[in-house]
Formats: sequence, structure tokens, C-alpha cells
Amino acid sequence: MNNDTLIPLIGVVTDIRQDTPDVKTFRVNALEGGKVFEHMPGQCAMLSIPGVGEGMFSITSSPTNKEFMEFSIKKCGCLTSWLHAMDVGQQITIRGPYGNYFPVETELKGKDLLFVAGGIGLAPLRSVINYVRDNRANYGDVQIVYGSRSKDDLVDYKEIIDEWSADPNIQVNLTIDNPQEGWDGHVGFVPNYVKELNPSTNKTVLVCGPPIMIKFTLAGLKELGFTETQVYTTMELRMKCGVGKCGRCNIGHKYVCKDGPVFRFDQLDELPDEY
Amino acid sequence: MQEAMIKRAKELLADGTVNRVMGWKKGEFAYDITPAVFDTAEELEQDFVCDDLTQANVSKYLIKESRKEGRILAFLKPCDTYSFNQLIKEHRIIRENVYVIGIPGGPKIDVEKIKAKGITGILSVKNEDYTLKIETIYGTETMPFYEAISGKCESCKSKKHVVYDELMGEEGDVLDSNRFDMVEKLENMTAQERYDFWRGELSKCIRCNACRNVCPACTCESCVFDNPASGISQKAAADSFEENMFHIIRAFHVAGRCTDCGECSRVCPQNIPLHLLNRKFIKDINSLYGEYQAGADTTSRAPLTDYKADDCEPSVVHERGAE
Amino acid sequence: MLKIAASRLNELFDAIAEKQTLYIPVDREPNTAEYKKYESGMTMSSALNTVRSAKDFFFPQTENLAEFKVEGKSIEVKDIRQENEDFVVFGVRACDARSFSILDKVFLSEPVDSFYKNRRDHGTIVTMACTKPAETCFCTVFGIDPTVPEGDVSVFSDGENYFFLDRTEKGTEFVKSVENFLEEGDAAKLAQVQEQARSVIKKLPLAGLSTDSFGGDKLNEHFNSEKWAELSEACIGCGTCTFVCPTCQCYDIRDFDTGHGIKRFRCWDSCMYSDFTKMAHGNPRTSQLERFRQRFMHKLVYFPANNDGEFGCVGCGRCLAKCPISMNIVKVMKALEVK
Amino acid sequence: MQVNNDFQPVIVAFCCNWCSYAGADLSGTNRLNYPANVKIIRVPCSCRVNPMFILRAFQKGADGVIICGCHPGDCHYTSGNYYTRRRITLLYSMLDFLGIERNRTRLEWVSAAEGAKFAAVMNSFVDEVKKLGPNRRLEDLRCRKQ
Repeated sequence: MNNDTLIPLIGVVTDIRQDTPDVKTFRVNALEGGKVFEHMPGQCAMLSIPGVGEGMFSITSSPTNKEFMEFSIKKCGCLTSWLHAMDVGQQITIRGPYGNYFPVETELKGKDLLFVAGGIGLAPLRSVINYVRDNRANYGDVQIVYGSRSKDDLVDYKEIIDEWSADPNIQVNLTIDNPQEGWDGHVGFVPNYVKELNPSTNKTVLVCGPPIMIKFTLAGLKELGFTETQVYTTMELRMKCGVGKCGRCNIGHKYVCKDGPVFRFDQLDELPDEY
Repeated sequence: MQEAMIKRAKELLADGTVNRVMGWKKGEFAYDITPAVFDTAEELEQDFVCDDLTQANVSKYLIKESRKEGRILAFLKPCDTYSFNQLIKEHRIIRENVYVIGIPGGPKIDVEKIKAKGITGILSVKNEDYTLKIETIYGTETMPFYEAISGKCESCKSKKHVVYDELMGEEGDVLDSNRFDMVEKLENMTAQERYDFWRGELSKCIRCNACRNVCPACTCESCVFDNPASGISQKAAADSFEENMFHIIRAFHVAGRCTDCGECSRVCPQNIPLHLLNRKFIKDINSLYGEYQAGADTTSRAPLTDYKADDCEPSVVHERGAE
Repeated sequence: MLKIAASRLNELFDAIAEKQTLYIPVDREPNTAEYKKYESGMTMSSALNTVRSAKDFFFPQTENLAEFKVEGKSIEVKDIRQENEDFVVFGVRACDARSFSILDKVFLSEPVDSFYKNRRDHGTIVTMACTKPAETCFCTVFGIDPTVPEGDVSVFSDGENYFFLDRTEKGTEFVKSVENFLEEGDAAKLAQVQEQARSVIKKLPLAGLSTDSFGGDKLNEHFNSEKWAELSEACIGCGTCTFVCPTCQCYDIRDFDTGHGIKRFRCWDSCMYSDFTKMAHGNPRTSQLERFRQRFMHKLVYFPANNDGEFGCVGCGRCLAKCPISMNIVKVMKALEVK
Repeated sequence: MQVNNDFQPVIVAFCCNWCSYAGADLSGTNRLNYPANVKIIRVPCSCRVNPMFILRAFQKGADGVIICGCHPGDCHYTSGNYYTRRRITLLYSMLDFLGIERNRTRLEWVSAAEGAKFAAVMNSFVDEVKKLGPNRRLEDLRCRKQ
């Protein structure tokens, strides 16, 4: 019998990094080393601990990373609490990759890019950012606006400072919600910061974060003169199968697991407002 | 009666006593009647129905409805008043926001019983002198009224309304019903026979949760069977054990609170006699701890939240003799 | 046309059951039919349809997907799939026969669901033409002819005989395997019976129902309709409609800890349930209105949008008969209809 | 019924922390024997035993379930065991109604001083369940060890 996507593979957790008080980044390898499967930036995978549950997580490492996959996971429910309690060497089940991806090889090619992320919303975008950095010649200007509740809640802070900010070809703008000791950067919400930065309207925007942030960022971008066809986001709803059959992650007739998670805002606009 | 009810409802709407009416709405055929809230006299005239086929107990809807703005008129049959009263007792319904009119109860007709006679294509059902005249797409059929009586009305426990603001029709009495006959029959079987009986019945269960969701006593905000943290949340009975588990616990959770309204068995798409489980608890409570009728009052202590120092020991079960 | 006398039907069943598992509808109680594994002596139900649909044969209420052994930090996955045995389902009605092609569109589209396909490959569907439809029937609304059902083999009754028409390769093989029970017969009376059934079907109370107002292009106008509040107000949020429906195919995947291993199983789920879309951070469908809307939008708008206009309903009428509060797709269609 | 002499039933005993659990302890320190296949689960009060616990014990492989609490009137929480008594009586009666063998369930009052009673109760309960054979009527087949 052919392989069935519902029967998972085994991955092993080879590294765990505490990014923020409630976010950990897990490095996952195949049992024999290397990656369990290849993916494109923005795609997701179903991780599970048998007996605990299964959940869909975006793959936060870039496909250009040929050694391992990474998942940045915020602790907020039953499965994620279990994942956070894991030690290195723990095996998990993994299946995927699922969904579509950011059009890095088509529509985004040659474009100036603006990434807007809030909190754990950086997870799916980090995959694209590193993909772009590794294929830098294919893209124009790159600007990253990233905000979180506090300095401690900035996911991947080390990579942001050591690699992205140090990269002369990338402009990084960080912000936190409230003033904090030891923080001399910008303070304020992401949508307002984007407006303040007044990015050029020929950029293509990739947004991910809490729903409320996405909503206000989009409104702000429109005020600045951006159109919906320039803005991409990635969605999340409850999923069980990952392949558009179990019937729960739909927005209108589109399944987030199969037709998404990446949507352009003009596509979302045609769908009912149920997410 | 239907006309009088519409008339009275319109009056109460017009004089501002209530701003909505909880009743039942006509369907496509004679029997597909849906509980509904009516806001205007026009809606009442057009769609309100209360006839021999109107079975649904609307008291559970009043939990939500009594929390909305204004006052709602509810027509309650005698059995529904017990459910309503029990919900009052459990502080689930805000009494002042409901205006209760007691209406005469059944016996109601269950269309399933007509269909069981092989009558199909049913368009209308009329009771003519205790003979049902049934218009179908294949012609007119007749059957005795009493053969089509719904299960819950066959063993009616009371024609008395335990709560109302006004009454339409005459008040009845608490009846000396035969409702424990089937329970007793089962009790007199051997354990193996009982086991086989319940396996046969419970294995039909498709876990649609209709029995739970329709039950006026099942009013938890989140059910233990939907809560993954409970360790017993189930979506489907993956094993015969889980079928038993669900039904034992469902009945147990309403023990001492179940008024025996019969809705669980009425809505079961697989016709499982679920009320027998509830009645077993009621019968046991009556015989072991004294007569108790849930919903009959709003002040007494329920049997499972009460005790006596000289209550019987669980060994009464083991002392029942040979199995 | 090949036929067998009604009195000899059980001989045929015995012969089929000797070679493979045979399922036929039998009466549990009057008017309450269910599919049962055939054992010699059983009588086929004369009821119009079974309470549960025939989807169980390919998409059972629960089935195990995989097993896990967890030891310390290591996990072992066990693929428990086995090639299914051949089986025959006899007496499927036209509505259920069509439901299989709807389920196929979900489960056989890429990536193929091997659990479903396995059963589908090994099942032979023998359908039975309807002669006495009920008031709840409205399959013709979805272009189904109940007098000529789909399936691998169609069977027609004229009251005295059953006539066999093979429609697929599998069907031809089936008919061939029971050839010596069949004989050439005169179908003149059958034509009469069919004609009579068709005239009844035309006059059914729901025959006038129209699908014109629905389809994949009617997304937002129906989604945003004000009628949903009134339609859903009485809904008790049970899963009766979903579970008796031949086309409802949503499922949940869960793990069961047996104490000596984990079984991962899938089971039917219902969009009517409050936890269907519940996530750790919230629920996009917070009230019964949204859940209720989802079910009917799926059948009347979303499904056709993804499947070349085909609706996700076959008009079997089960939800009309079984809904505890008698709210159903017909009432929804009538309320949302754009005249 | 065929009695399998090798059959060692799995017994789950829910014991109240204040009386019966101490009683079990005492029977241990007095070196009184009771079968090792009795699995004791300590609960703060017999009243803590939710009917679901009993069913789940059967699901996960118990052949018999016994609840032990303080004697009526002696509850550490004044009245917990009175509620237990009603609740468990009704549950056992319901299990009986469903055709589950009566003798698979029991409730006994065992005080902290009654070490000997604890051992005697367990011995007699194990014997009775042994006579009934493995739990089949309230078993979850998925949990059966092959």
C-alpha cells in the first residue's frame, strides 16, 4: 500500500532554545540525521506526541538550511505545554509539508520586500527572511519591522541582532509595546510604527502576527497607499488532517491547510469574514 | 386550543406583558415542527402551531431566552413545567423574565409510530374521534389514535402544572402511572439477559449527542465529554465500553434532577430507550430514599445532595440474590 | 434483461455470501432498517432506506489510523493497514449511491486517502431502484433519478422479479459470478412500475425545490444573509444531521492510550459541535449560528465551489426525518432562496 | 462457568486517606496477607470517587473495583461518606441494571484501626472476583493485552 499522509514519520529533537519566557525553538532532524522532508518558506508540518495530541506548526527554518528544520512554538495549550517540557533527544511524530508557500520564486522575485511581524508571528516569516538572505541577489530592498510586548518577548533576538541587523543589505526596525529598562529602541505598536516608517509603496509586504495587529497593519498600509494585492499574510485555524479533508479549517470554500496558509489580501477579501 | 393560544399571545404582546413568544413553528409536512421564538402578531398568525404532533419541550431554550432583554411568553405542557421548575431550582432560568401559560398536555402523536405501520408519504395527520386520518401521497390511511401515541405520553406521570402564571384549559392531576413497568421487567431478567438487552440497544448509538443536548437537565456550560482534560472526552464510541460509559454517565449526571420528560428517547435517531436508564435511577431513588419527583418543587434537597444517617448500604444491590 | 424471481433472492444471497461478505438492509424494528452482514435466512428490508446511510462501508464512524509504541524518548510508528477483503453491499438506494461519488471527490482527490480507497476498491455496490419514495425525498432536485440508480450494478424490482443491470467493470464481474441464478426475463411490467414511480416522484411535496439560488458563486450573499439567526435559533447543536447524512465527511483524529500503546484513530466529527474549531487561543465560530451556517454553506456553496458546481447533498431526506427540532436543509434552502 | 484457577484478577481499591488507607498500612505493618493484585489508589475521601473513576478502572483492565471509606459518621470531612453511600449505591445498582456482574463492585467501611478487616475484605473480594473470571462485560477491548 502507498504511504498515507496521515501516518506520520519520526523526528528527533536535537536542540531546544528558550527564545522568550513562553517561546521555545525546537530543532528537528530525521532519525538518521538530516531533514525529515523538504519544504518551502511558509509551509507547515503536523507535529505530535502520541497520546497528547497533534498540531500544525509553521516551519520556521529556511529551506536553504539543508541540515535541520526548526519550529518556534509558543506555549499556550495542552500539546505545546508538553512540547515545552521536552528534553533534547525526545522523538516526536511529524508529517507534512502542508499548504502553499510564499511565492518566493515567482511573484516576490525581484521585488522590494517589507516584512511586518508581531510576537510569535515572526515564526513563518523567519523562514522567508532567511530564504531571501540566502538568495539575496534575487530580491530588491529588504526591510523588517518586528515588534513584541517587551524586549524579552522578541523571538530569535540573537539572530535578529547578530545576523539580520548586521547585514548591510537589510534594514531592521524593532519595537516593543511599552518602555523598558535597557531598551533604547522604538516603543509603540507595530501598525503605528509601520506608518511612522512610511515605507515606499512599491514594496511587497508580508505580514504575520496576532489577528488584531494584522487588521490594523493592513489598514495603516492602505492609508499609506498600498493596495491589497501587495500584501501577503499567513493564517491559522484548527486543523486535523492537513490535506483539506477533515473539514474544519475552511474560510468559505478555501481550506487554510491546503489552499493556504499563505493568502494575499485581495484573495482573503473575497472570502467570508470568519477567522 | 391553537387559536386560543395565538389569541392570548397576541394580547400579551399587545399589552406589553411580554415582548416575545416561545412556541412552535409549522414545517413542510404535518410533523416537522420546530421550536421558535415569535416577535410579532403576524409571525404568530402565520406560523405558530400547537397540535397533536407538537411534542418538543421548550423549557431548555428559556435558559438563554430568559437572559435576553424583556419578558418572554412560554407555553408549557404539564411535563414541561417540571423541567422548567427544576431549572428554576438550579438557578438557570430567570423566573421574572418568563411568563408561563400552562397548556394541556398530550397524549401527543409520534409520527415514527405512524411510519412504523408502513405508512409513508405522510402529508397531514388528523385526529377524527380517536382515529387518525392520514393523508399521504399514496392516498388516505387510517389508524387508531392510541397506536400512534408518543412513548413519553404513554406513561404520562402528571397532568398537573407545577408552575404557571396563568392556565389555559383545565388543570389535571398527578397520575398513577405505569412508567416503571419496563424497568421492573428488566430488573426481573437475569444479568445475562439484561446485558444482552442493553448491548443490543446501546450498540445502536451513533454518538450524535442529541439526547444530551436536548435534555433540560443537561445544562453544563462545558460537558465532561467535550472536555479533553477530563480524560473521558469522546467524539465517537470507538468501543462498546465507551457506549456504556457515555450512557451511564449521562444518566448519572442527571440522576435526581431528571424530571422524566422523555425528550432523550424522543429525539434518539436510533430509537434507543434512553429514558429507561433515567427511570431506573428515579425508581431506585424512590424506593431507597423516599419518593422524590424532580421539578415538583423548587426548595427541597435533591436526593444526591442529601443523606440520612441510616441510609441503606450499597450492599442492597448485592443482596438482590442470584443473578 | 437478466432477472431472478423475488422468491429466489435468498438463494442468490447465500451464493454471494459464500464467496465474499455481503451486507443487506434488514429491519431492526418496523420501519427501522440497518445494514447487516448477511447470514442465511435473513430477509431484506422493504423499508425505503436505512436510518444510517451507507457511507459507513467506506468511511466508518471510527477507524484506527496507526499505532505507536512509546518508550522513554523513542517512538515507534506501526502501520496497521491491511488489504481489505472484497465485499458486496446490496440494496443501496440512488441517493446513497450518489453520495459515494461525492465522498470520492474528497477522499480520492490528492493526496488520496488510502483507508477510504482500500475499502472503495474492494466494495461492490448493488443499488436498488426506488418504487415508493417518501414525502421527505428530494433527490431529483440534485439530478438523481431514483428509478435508475447509479452503482456497480443496478437492480430493479417489478414486484415479482429483480432485474439486474451491470454498469461498471466490477458490476459485470459481479453479475457474471452469479450468472447461473439469473435468467433472461421480460421487463414489460418493470417499465410500468418505473413509469408509475416517476409519476409519483414528479408530485412529491419537495419536487419543486430549486437549487438555482445556490452554488459556488453565491458565497458572500448567503454567508451574510440575515436569515441564519432565525434558522439556527432552535438548533441544539447535536450531530444527528451530520451522522445520518450520507455526504457529511468531516472527521477528527484522536489518540487513545490503551495502557500498552497509543492507538491513533479517526472518527466522524460534526461542524455542529462547539469544539469543532476550538483552538487554544479561541474559536472562530463562537455561537451555534456560525456552526449551523457552516454546515449548510458547505453543502450548498463551498462544496460546489470546489467541485464544479456539484452540491454536497443528495436529497435522501434523513435529516428531515431525524432532526430533533426538525430544522433541515430544505427549510434552509427555502428560506435563503432568491426569488 | 469455567473457573480458571490461574486467573489473577486485577482489583482496584479506592481508599480514603484518613481511614482505609491507614487501615491498609496497618494490615501491612501487622504482616497480614492480602493479594498483591490489589492496586490501591489513595483518595482524600471516599466521596472523591467519581463514578467515572470506577468505569475507567474497568476500562483500563480492572476485574473488580472496591471503594473503602471511613465508617458512616466518622468522615474526616463530616459527611463525605454519606454522599458516597448514596452515589455508589445508585451506580452499583445501575451497573447491575446493565447486566454487569454485581460482585465486581463493592463498598466497605474500614477504619484506620481495622488492619485485619482490610486484609479480610480484600481476600474475600479477590476470591469473589476470581470466581467471576475476567471482566468482559465492562471491558474496553482496545486495552486488552494480547
